[in-house]
Amino acid sequence: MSALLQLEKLSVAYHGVDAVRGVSLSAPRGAIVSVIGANGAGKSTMLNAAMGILPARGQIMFDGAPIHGLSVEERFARGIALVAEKRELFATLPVEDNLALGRFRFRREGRAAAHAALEEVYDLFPRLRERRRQLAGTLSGGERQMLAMGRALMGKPRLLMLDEPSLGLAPLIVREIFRIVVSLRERGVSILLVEQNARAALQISDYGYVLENGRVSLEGPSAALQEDARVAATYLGFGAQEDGDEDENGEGDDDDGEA
Amino acid sequence: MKKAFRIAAFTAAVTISVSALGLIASGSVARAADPVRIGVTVSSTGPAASLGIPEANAVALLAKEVAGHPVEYIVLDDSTDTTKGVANMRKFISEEKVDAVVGSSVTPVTLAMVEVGAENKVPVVSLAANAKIVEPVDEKRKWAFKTPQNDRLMAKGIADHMAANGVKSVGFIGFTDAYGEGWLEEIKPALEAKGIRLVAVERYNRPDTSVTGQALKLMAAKPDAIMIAGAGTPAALPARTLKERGFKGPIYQTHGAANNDFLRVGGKDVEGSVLPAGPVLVADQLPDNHPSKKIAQKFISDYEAKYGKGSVSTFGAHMYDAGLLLQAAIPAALKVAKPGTPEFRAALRDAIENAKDVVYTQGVVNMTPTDHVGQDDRARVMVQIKDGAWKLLPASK
Amino acid sequence: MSTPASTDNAAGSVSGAGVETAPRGRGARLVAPLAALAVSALIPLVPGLPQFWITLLNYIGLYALVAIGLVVLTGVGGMTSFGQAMFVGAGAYTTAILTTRYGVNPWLALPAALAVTGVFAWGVGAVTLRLSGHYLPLATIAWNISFFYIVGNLDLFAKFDGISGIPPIAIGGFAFSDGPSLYYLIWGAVALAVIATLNLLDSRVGRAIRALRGGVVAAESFGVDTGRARILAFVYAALLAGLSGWLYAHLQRAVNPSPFGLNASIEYLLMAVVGGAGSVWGAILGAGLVTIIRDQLQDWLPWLIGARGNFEAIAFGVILVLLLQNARDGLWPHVLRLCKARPATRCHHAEAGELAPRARSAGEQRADAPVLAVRDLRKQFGGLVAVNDLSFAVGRREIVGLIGPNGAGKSTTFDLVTGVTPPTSGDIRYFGEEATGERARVIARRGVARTFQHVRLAAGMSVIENVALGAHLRGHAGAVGAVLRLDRAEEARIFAEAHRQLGRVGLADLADRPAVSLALGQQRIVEIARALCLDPSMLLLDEPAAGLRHREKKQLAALLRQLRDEGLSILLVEHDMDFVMGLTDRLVVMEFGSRLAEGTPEEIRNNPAVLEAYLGGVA
Amino acid sequence: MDLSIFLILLQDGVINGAIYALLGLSLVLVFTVTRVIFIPQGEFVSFGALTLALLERGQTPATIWLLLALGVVSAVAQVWQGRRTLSARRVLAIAGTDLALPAAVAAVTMLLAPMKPPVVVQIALTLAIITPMGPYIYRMAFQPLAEASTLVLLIAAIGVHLALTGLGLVFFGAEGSRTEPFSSAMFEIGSLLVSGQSLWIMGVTAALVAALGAFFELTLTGKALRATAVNRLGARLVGIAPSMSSTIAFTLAGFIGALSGVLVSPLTTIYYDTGFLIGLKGFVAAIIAGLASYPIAGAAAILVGVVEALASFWASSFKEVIVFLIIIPVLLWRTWGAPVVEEDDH
Repeated sequence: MSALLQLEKLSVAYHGVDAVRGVSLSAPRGAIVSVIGANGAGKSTMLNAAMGILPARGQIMFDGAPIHGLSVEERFARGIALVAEKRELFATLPVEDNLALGRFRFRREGRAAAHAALEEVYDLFPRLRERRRQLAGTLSGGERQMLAMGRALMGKPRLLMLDEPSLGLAPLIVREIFRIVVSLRERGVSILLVEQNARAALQISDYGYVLENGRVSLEGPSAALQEDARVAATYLGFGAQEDGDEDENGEGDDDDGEA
Repeated sequence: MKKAFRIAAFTAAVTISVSALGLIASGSVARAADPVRIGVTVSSTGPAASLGIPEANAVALLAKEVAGHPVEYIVLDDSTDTTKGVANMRKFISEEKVDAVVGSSVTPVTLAMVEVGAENKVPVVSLAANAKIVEPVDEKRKWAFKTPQNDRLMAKGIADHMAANGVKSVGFIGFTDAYGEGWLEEIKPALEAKGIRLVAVERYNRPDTSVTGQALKLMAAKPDAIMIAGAGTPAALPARTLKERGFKGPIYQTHGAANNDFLRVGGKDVEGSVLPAGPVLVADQLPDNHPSKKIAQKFISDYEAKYGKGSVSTFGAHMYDAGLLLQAAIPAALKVAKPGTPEFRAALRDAIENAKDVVYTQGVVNMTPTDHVGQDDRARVMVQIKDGAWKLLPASK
Repeated sequence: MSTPASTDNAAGSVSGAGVETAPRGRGARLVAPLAALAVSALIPLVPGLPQFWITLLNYIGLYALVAIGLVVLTGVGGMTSFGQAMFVGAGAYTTAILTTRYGVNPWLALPAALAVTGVFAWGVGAVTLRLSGHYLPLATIAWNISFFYIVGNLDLFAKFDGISGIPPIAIGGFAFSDGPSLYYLIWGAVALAVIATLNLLDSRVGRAIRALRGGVVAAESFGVDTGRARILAFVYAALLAGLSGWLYAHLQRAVNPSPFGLNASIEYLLMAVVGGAGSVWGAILGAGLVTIIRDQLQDWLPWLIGARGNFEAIAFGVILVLLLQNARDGLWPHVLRLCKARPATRCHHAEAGELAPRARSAGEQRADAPVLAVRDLRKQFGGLVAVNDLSFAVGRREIVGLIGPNGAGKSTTFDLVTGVTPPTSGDIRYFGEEATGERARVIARRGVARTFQHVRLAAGMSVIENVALGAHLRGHAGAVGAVLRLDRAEEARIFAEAHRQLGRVGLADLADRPAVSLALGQQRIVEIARALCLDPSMLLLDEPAAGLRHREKKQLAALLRQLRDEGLSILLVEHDMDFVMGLTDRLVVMEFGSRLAEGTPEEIRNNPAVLEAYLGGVA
Repeated sequence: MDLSIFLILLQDGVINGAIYALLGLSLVLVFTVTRVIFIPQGEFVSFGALTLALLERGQTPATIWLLLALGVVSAVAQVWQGRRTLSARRVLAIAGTDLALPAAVAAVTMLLAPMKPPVVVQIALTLAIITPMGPYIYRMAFQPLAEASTLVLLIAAIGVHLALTGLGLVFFGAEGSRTEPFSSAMFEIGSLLVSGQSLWIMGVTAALVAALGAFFELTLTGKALRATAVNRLGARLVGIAPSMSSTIAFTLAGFIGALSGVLVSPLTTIYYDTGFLIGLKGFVAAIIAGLASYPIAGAAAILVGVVEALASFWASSFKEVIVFLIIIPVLLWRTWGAPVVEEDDH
């Protein structure tokens, strides 16, 4: 497996402090890589830098080529998509328009192709088909996450970066979403998953990184990380509770969503 | 840091070099052979730009040498803004050491400049029309003169023409500014003197796109005639609207409207309008014995040679007249003192005040200690627009 | 953590560099202004300086006065005004009318000019300042245009011709009529304005104004009447404009509407922004730069282009755009960086006396009623019932946790009990006293302090200044006292208190750092310190543990327990089960806006309904 | 005031309001997509009207030189900004839109202008000259400031306004111009006299509004613009470059401005600086609409026009005072009507 996305010694200053300090990370083709860590560890900042939303120092390689100087849109055109923590939907547009805009860069390909792509996403997220005429702003949290993922998929990305997809969602929906993430890997989309919900993330991923205070404190195959005592103590809660209780570690009622 | 430095350095460099240039320039301007220095501030930009631009243009036609002495003109723009006008005034006095100032184009700016002129004992020759600039001649206005005809003189022309043509009631529409205001003040007594009633007064703004409301209101008062007090092309809008709304009576304009652009924009809507104007407007039609005919024709041909056919306007003529006035006064002052001295400025002021029979492009001037305009009926002709051109009307009694 | 891009936008303000205030310590505080004063006093004496440059400097001084006002209003208070020329006009016309028609001495006309301007600004502000966002700038445009035409059309103001013959300002027989004497008069006024403004910004009232940028809700939650703070900033800016107008009238000796129109207002704003609206020095720089560039362009453009006139505006517009592109926070921050100037640090007077405790209400002193009692609380947004007849109580010395799946209505409940939004129905009581529908700042007065889910610290302020805002209700100094610097003893006590609270939460070392430079977790702790500065009886914490590391969570829990043992009651909304289970005395579990369960952590852990809510049943 | 006068005033107000509406829509569009309060919108009106007037007189308008100059500067600015990632194709594209296009427009204008072509051609030339100035100005002045605060963008807009007004004076002089009406027909409807020109204005305005509506509702590009307006970051995340959306928005602004100028110039004399006040009234309408809603902006613009017409009848001296002060209660109502929310920084 060669690396699709490769971060070398990435540092990102945010509000005058280094939120990410010298992170090196690689996301191989056809794999799910998860990055776990507490809120504030720098996970989102790292993703935003990889997408070009935040300026960064260090090297960012995609598919063997440096993409450091590229804008967000240009990176998207190369095949990187980010589903942001706040979803960043077009709240006042209907679901279907949100999806259609995900294909903006293929707008010259004609109606038939657009329709086929749309159907593909609807098959993946049947809930979105039901809500196709509804305004994105009126969707529930889970539906928003689905729409954000579906919109990103419309652009046919090679690498899908997910920022806290479980954030603010009920456990059942989280399971559903994670199931779809796994199915995407089967379709050949590589995944970089950032999660606070460490257990769920490590369960579906191939490889994991633990981010602490802007640095990688631990990395390894997900199975090994799950066994690691430090990870278990810090991020997976301490045993006695029912599975999923602390899945709610996510924060935010997502009340100010796409304002 | 590097960027910060670059920006700061850039700004500092710009500011310092610009300032340094200013310093050097102000210090090193050659003051050859005691030239007489005249500061000119006109409103080349801002609301009165249509006045200021031809005035600034006319400066190039003024005498460069009077009685063997070079005369220098320093022209600044005051943007039709009082603050700038006064700042220019102070710049003339402190930096350029001028002997007299010509300007500005509009009354409010001039009024403020006159204060500074009096304070520093520098004569000011205004190109604005309002009589307030020079009346009454007191300690302050001692230093103020002006070349445009008093609105009163022009208003009287209108009132006379109205009376002669049986107009009994008049509606007035003017600019919402000093020009409209000044005219209203002058036309009221002029009409009263002739027993004509002013039945409606309306206002509009120079950049207004519609005066329908005002026109309807005027017509509702059923006046025999309507007069429009606006300067330049904006004066055409009410005429057009009135025509459009079916007003059939005579329409009077003011001399502010008297330029070719007004004819171009007004087109057939201003056909038949009557207005008072300076003789320069119809120089070629003047009877040969009119004192201003020759000089006016010279001004027109010089101006058009420089700025193109049809570009001339009466505003430029006011500047030209200011030049003629100074030209007449400077020799007397030169006998008293050297230019650039307070004595010269005082002498120049006295000389202007004593100017006699100076022939303007617009009439003949005889200044007195109580009259700093010095014009008589010869400074005004009545003109009618016929076939898209100015037509001189025979003098009424 | 919020999305970086959006936060970036929010922080991308005009005052990127933050507001400087006078450094503390009497000696240091006066050095910069005094040095500036000394240098500027010598300027007219420079040999060979063209007299016109003094005239120019006089105009710069007049403009700087107005621009300094805009620093308070726009750069610090975040309110954009296109109406400053109108207030200059108010000052100028007042003095013009009084001195020319009634023969009043200019010095006597000064208080009148300021009073008229102040009252006028207060009236305009009272009507207009409630406007949010872009409405305010437009409203000021509307006022300014109207002012221009009203003045131009009324006989009182001598219409468009204006009033001339205004006497010069004089002391005894000496008239300030020539350039150099006016220079001292004008720049003396500028110096006073600078000192007054620095004093104002570095005070209790100033913090309230500066906190406006951090968000109205946060400021209100600590008892700041943000409406009053806005009006105050507006009136203060107008007064400086009025002062400038008074000087203008007597410098110019004539007034008419043209210098007080919209264009002039635009120019004032432009000066403040070009120089750097975040700083008084930037305002002076901006006024100087704009005036000099304008003047010099007029001299040099005809010479450069070879054609006369009309090109100044073009060149000026282009230069303005280029300046902004290269220095969007204005030039002053760049000048500062060039000088390697560091923000002044405050010396903290440990020996300053104790800040008096907040006066407690009768209810707070009684021991019988619960600290917070919520009964049948309901909130509907349109058809959506966010909180559905919720009842619960928090007792004395008790830590209660409010938990529930996302969307259960916890945050809405929090907003209701903190007065951010009014409930649709139901009843909220603090210490047995009715508080339903009361606004945040009233609830703060009752001894209730809070933190925010999305941290709300004022961007331009240091950590300790943010914390000091918490003590707003424990101070009394007003704007006048602040300007005259009569508030020093109280300020010292406030800062000593802020420092103590920072020490309590373990962040004393970071006191002088800009608040936004801290890690998000630390910012949450700063919020707790700020809340403690209120001297509260009750603490409401919205997800305090989010973003904290394991060890920090433990420390926070210990601190909260200690606070409880000292007599505080605490209600917290939290997602971190671990944290909540180990800390709280009692838990209230919400689902679909209703109370699902209530009990000790142990009871909740074993409650089947709770397990169901967390694990399934949610579609 | 009797009914017939009222009707005349109403008609007058609605016609002026239609122009304000166009400008108001354009301002809302530019603001929502780019966060720029586009003060220079009015200058496009003046430039459009005066360019047409010059063409009508058979003169070559100086605005073509401005167009060429803006194109060159815009091309240089773009090459400079993208100097790190520039491809040959990109350079060609820039050369095409910023150099070849204005050069072609200028050449055609110079060729046709002295021949006094039919009005339709004159109008087409005018639109072709003025419209591209919108995107050029965006790229020069605003693109480098894309992430700046609204206030900084506003001040930059004022800078552009000052520069353009100055250029207007240089190009057109201080005196105004009026063009021939498209139609000199008059229709009598009851006691009301309706001019053909006013029908033109209403018709074109309605058509333009409908076209804009279709563009935003039916085309993907239009939706991309709306998407940028509601969520800039979201739009970037799906590959909609803000520079593209902004370019379109500014192109529309240029077009709408020029078209408004063409429409209004037969009705009244237009000066180099008339645009500012017309634009400001469009701005009033846009603000009443919260800089967000197109239908409200349109309605508010008509309201402004009608109030202005009535005020000019009742109290012409205080017309501007009335027009501008009437918005304060409207703004208050809007503020009070909206829930108190945490204000954004800008």
